[in-house]
Amino acid sequence: MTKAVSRTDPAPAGTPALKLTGITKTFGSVTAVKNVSLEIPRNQVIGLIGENGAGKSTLLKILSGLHEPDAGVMEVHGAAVKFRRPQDAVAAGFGVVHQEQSLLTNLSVAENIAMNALSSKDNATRGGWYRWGQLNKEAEKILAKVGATVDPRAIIGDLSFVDRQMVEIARALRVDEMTHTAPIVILDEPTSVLERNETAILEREIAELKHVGSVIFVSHRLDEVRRICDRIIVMRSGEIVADRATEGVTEDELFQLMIGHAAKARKHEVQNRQGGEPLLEVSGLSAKGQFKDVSFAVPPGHCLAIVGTIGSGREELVRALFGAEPFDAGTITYQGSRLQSWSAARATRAGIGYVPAERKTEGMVGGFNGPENMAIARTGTRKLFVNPWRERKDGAQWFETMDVRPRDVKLHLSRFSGGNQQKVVMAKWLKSETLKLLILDHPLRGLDPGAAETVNEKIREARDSGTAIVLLADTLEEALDMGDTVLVMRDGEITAHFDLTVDTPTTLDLLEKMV
Amino acid sequence: MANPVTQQPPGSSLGTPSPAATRHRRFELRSLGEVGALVVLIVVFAALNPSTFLTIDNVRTILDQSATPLIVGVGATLVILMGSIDLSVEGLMGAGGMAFILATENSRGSTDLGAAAFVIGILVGALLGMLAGLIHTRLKVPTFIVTIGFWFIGLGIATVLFGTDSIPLLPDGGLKTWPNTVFLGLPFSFWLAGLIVALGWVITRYTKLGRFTYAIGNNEEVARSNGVSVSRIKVFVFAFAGACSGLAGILATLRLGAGSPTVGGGILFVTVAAVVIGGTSLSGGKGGVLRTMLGVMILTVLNNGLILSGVSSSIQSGVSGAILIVAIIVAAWPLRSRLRITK
Amino acid sequence: MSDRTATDQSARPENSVRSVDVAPAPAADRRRWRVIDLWATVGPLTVFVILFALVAILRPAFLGGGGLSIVATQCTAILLVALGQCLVLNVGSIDLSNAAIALFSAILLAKTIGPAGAGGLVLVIVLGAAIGALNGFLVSFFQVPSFALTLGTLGILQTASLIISDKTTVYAAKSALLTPMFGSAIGGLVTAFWTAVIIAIVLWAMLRFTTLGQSMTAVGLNETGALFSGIRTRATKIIAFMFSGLLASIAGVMIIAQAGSASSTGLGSDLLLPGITAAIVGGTAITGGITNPINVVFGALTVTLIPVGTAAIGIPSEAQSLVYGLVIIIAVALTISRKRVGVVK
Amino acid sequence: AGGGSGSQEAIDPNNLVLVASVINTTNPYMASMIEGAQALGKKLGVEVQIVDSAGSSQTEISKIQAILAQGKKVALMVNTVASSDAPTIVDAVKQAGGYVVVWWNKPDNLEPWDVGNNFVAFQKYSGVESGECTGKALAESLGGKGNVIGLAGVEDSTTSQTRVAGFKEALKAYPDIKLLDVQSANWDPQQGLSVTQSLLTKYPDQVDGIWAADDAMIIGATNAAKNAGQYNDIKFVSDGLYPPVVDMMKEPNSPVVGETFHRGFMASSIGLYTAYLAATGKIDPSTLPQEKRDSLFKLQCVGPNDFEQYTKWDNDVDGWVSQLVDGGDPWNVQPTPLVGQGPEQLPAG
Ligand SMILES: Nc1ncnc2c1ncn2[C@@H]1O[C@H](COP(=O)(O)OP(=O)(O)OP(=O)(O)O)[C@@H](O)[C@H]1O
Ligand SMILES: Nc1ncnc2c1ncn2[C@@H]1O[C@H](COP(=O)(O)OP(=O)(O)OP(=O)(O)O)[C@@H](O)[C@H]1O
Ligand SMILES: [Mg+2]
Ligand SMILES: [Mg+2]
Repeated sequence: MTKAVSRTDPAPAGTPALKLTGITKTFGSVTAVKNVSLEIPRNQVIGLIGENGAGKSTLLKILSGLHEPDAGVMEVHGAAVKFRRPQDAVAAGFGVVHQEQSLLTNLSVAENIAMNALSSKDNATRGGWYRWGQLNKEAEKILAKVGATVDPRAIIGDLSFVDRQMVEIARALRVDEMTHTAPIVILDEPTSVLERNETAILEREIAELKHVGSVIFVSHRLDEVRRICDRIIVMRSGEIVADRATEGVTEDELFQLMIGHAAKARKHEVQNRQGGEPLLEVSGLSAKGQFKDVSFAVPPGHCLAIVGTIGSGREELVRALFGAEPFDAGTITYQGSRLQSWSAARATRAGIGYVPAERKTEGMVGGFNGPENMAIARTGTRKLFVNPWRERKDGAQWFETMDVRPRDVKLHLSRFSGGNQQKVVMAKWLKSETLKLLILDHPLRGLDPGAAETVNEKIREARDSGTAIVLLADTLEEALDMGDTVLVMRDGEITAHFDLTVDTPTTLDLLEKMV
Repeated sequence: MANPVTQQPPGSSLGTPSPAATRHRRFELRSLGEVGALVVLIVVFAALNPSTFLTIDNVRTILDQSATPLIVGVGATLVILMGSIDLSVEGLMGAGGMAFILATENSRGSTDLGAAAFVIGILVGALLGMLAGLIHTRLKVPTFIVTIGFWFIGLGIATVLFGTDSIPLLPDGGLKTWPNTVFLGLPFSFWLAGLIVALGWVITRYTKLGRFTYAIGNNEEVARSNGVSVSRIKVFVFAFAGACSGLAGILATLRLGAGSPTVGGGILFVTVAAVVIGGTSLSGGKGGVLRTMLGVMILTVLNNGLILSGVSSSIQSGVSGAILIVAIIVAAWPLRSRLRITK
Repeated sequence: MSDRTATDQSARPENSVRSVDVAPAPAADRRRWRVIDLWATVGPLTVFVILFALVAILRPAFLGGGGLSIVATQCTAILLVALGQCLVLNVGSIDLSNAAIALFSAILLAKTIGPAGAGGLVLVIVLGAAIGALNGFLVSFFQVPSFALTLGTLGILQTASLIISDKTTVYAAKSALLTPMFGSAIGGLVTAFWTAVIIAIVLWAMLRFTTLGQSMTAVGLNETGALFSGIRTRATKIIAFMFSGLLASIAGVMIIAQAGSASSTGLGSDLLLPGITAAIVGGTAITGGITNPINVVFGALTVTLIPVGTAAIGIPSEAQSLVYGLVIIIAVALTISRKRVGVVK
Repeated sequence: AGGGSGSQEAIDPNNLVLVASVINTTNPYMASMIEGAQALGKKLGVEVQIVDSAGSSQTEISKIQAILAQGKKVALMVNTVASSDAPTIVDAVKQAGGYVVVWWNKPDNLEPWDVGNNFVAFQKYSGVESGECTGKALAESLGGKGNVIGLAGVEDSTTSQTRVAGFKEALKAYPDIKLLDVQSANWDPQQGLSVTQSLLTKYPDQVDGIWAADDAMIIGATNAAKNAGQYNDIKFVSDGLYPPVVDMMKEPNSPVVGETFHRGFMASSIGLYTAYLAATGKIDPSTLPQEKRDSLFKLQCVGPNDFEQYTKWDNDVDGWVSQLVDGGDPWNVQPTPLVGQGPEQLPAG
């Protein structure tokens, strides 16, 4: 509160921190945000939810000066504003964490934190001169606030993904140092890449912020939203379809509002397929500084879920399985034969599919349209020729099955919203009859519950039709929900192995093995 | 792509940082590989030509010969740091050099504006560079092509200025002797180059312009979403590079004592090779002017050494080429990783 | 699954979905995109036609005097080099050495075609492909930037050419194998040119209808993405470079067919920049992933036409390089693919 | 030889265009060639077009073809970028029914009389003679004793090669003259500067004389010597007697001790005029003696005492050209009459 008092602010009490009227934004054939009006009072945390492609990110990009709206009026603390450049938004007191990380990996933490503030009145880089000492000091202060233990001199490229996310957040919170108005902090799916313990820190920080300004918080994890937010706004098809106080809305209601139908109760049936000749057998697998002495077996039609905090080495492990990263000891046996000189290409031809967590950079070719993206993953026999017309037909089919929106097979994949991109990435593997093993690294990251349901549906179908699954789940619940077996990893080693047909661990059991 | 995406080295996409990333932060002169290469060359040539290579005179010769590529190299480095490329240097040197000599006292007696002539030469370069930058940013034409275009435009301007009269010559003494006049043991030409390198270093290390240059090279869209006015920076940098070329043109003209549109002949190969050998990445965002200085030194020493060792001039391009290849392979070896992308 | 879609639609009326997602685009906007698409395909042709018409109007005799056939003859070598370049650019790399390969091949062929005849031809082409493949191998396995690596190869090949030519002009024995190339013409344009055009069409089909071609484009658009889709990215790049070397050596053959001799400063000693420029004027994106070999044909024709045109019109020789520079920039500004907005480097 | 083959009806001058094709427009030698062509055009009252090859055979050939395509009949003088261009160009001109005189480079086995009347003649100054005369001058000025270095032109340039050969031949007569090094400076003043700079440090205080295949390079060399403060301790010789070199020679006891005199404007106007005569039917190439179709012209050895007398030509190009035209005989004009028949032979050994 103390901070709040110290602020001099022109607007009479009661004027909303932010007031939008009739905001509209169209991209080519898509109206991403349609005539949105809303008021956000001071000192409130707003939850913004909606299915993939609902227009959340676009709306937030308008608020942060990345897009100019086609129509509509923005008022900040009672004064009408127009943002032409991100700096304008910063100057007006907006701090943003974008859905995709927007850090410059070759610059230092401190520089990145200072970055989009450079144009505003700010000492460390006044007159275009860098005063490094001061720059680093300021960064230190801010990082401390978020409880991040990152060296401000460190180069972003050297940091772990979580640390980077923390820097992003720290940078967003920076506005309340800089501007003299109450800040409005925008967080677009900041938690989708965080594990529990990191999320906790963020929640505390948001609570802090509430005292000085307002927060807009986007997430697909409804429990989280209800925990953190005072008020929840639901978007659908670019419009606001609901605006509720958190008290007295249940997750199911929210789900209903977002997707337009009730969530199907998912009964969790675990089959025991432990019999059967294992499809994949890993023994004593080790890679220096990443994971060591990992052993397990996956029979066909079986789902193995691996949980662990970031840095537990599970990502590296599955990448090694796919031949994308090297391992220096141990053996992988696939379909009874031991793998030599393994590579992603060989793996693919042998019927292994991999859905990376880094969707935009690794999972897809943004410059290709949906069908082309599906076509380039060629499991099984090697073809010599492609038939574009055929590709497009099959593609359209899968757009239907996966409910990809928009159903535009010509549109570059980069133009779709994250959730819909993910559906295409899944389809590219699921389409193949010869798929034997599917490795999923955070397959639901950034997906709305509806889309998540579709994807999980598909994963189950694949599993039931005999495809083995290795799953790195987003949440422990998900792991327990999907897995037949759950492995827990910590610091590159397996710390627990639960066969869900016999034992029924709680998320807490898993958690304690993780940290 | 619609939304800014952080292109992280895929190796480090999650969790542990990739070795690549950690290596890249090694700053400027701490690039021992290049220093080593230079030392080796010096030792080898000193051994081959004990009586001539390490003499004061030859050292001065090497420094004097390195001056022009150094000056051009500073501009080129900034451009390449943005992930762009500048192929116009030879043309701009020609234009700047001709403009200079025609504006100063010369055998054609065109005019004599004294010191203003220097300003004119540099301005011509800067102006052409700025135009290139504007065309690139406004019309979205790749720098590769824009600068090829300005190579010919610069050459064209120089040729038109040159006309069909006799060669413009500088009078003996005075200006002409300046580059080789020794000051504190080193030729002025090198002091000038050193000054420009220092300027370049300060810019890249301590100014918004410089830091934003790195930002743009790392990821233009992210830079933009971070509030970097990409187009403005680009135009500035190209203008600066143009000015460097102009100045280099002047220096080359002074050393030659005569005006010639092709005064920059062959400089492009040297500078680009030098920037790369120095370890500045052509994809942008990594490297720096001090590295380029190393690269220039390696190539100049190599060239001078080969001549002293009596190597036929016809195989010198071959040797430089081989060295270039070895240099980049050695530099890339420790960074090897299946997931590392190089264009 | 089917029932899921069912509930979906029952819950959310058809139009509400469509209205966001696949809403019929505003007519104007649709037209805009169609225009951009159209231009991407006919731009290079149009630009060439306009420039050619310009020259013909200012100097009508140019048409009568077979201006087009001159341009076609002179652009053959450039076109072949440019086709190789556009493949390499398409995988996101660049090959600065292919022009040098062309000249090297020419000199080698001049020396060998007398004694070895067709054997010499084969040798030269195989060697060219091999050098290209070596470039590709070094680029993809040592992970060095192609720009720098091929700059090095360029230097080495220049020296190699000087040495095997013994620093003089090498004259090729007359060979029945080559004379038809420039000796005969179809529709007024030399056979050599048509040969190159056919190669262009084949390459176009390769990119569009083979998995190899699709993989190349994927690599050019996003190499990591391609890798994780199981594409053999390294092999793909090597093949692209190999093509570049192969086409370059064919260009070398054409040089001998045209001039009957070669020297390291003679015909073909300056194909590099014209080659790259032709590829880009032909709509190839220097950032990779976008190219159309058939349009590169018009790119090459344009690049050749400019100096010829300036001479034909009679622009003073001092001003010609100035004009060349300007026109090249304008041509590219007109033909560059505006399809994928975003970063231009 | 298939002499009379070419079509031999006279072309009306109004339907004729004189074309001079040069390697570039910036090299003083080339600039002078352009000057001569224009002077001739003025004198004859015929349109002149200049082709700038910009150092590229590709550009050279296509531009020439473009001009042939303009419709008018062409009388062409071409200083080929590389000798290998000659056959292609000659063919093109023959096809178009024009007339061509090639200067400086052609394959030895490509002879005008084999081609026919359209290939009127090949003309050049003897490179060997040039090298011998400047080599001798250098050796003499050093009293037959000392160390010298040489700067060659483009590596695969026959002109450069013949001049170097002549230079070495001349030195044979002076056993005490040591040729330390010959490096290529590509006809380029800039490279002339840096190569000399390096050689002077390679042989500290040992170089007594510098020979260059062309004045463009000696301009660089002299400046390198000045920068190294050795200008007055070294003797210089070179080919071309460019105006800047004349100025150097004007200096009291100038270190520039030997030159050859031949002029671009003389070469180009002689060449063009020859082609013009054939085109307008004033001469019938097939009836000319072979030495008039593959010709070596006289170049003058120039020393410190007599160079002044050659400068007069530069101040009066038009005068010289009208003297050429009035004389009506391109093979007999002072100071460069016809002296021999090509192809030029390299000295044995
Ligand atoms: N730059 C763009 N060009 C074209 N269409 C776009 C662009 N950005 C977003 N869209 C479209 O606008 C709609 C809204 O996208 P947006 O990213 O705002 O959705 P979202 O609510 O953030 O989805 P998610 O939950 O997956 O992040 C989508 O249909 C998307 O395809
Ligand atoms: N690139 C050039 N720049 C300036 N002058 C040149 C150039 N090339 C030749 N010259 C001048 O033209 C004359 C002869 O031309 P040149 O020596 O280039 O033909 P060439 O190289 O012998 O042909 P080839 O390569 O077939 O042997 C010489 O006097 C030389 O000074
Ligand atoms: Mg979003
Ligand atoms: Mg999204």
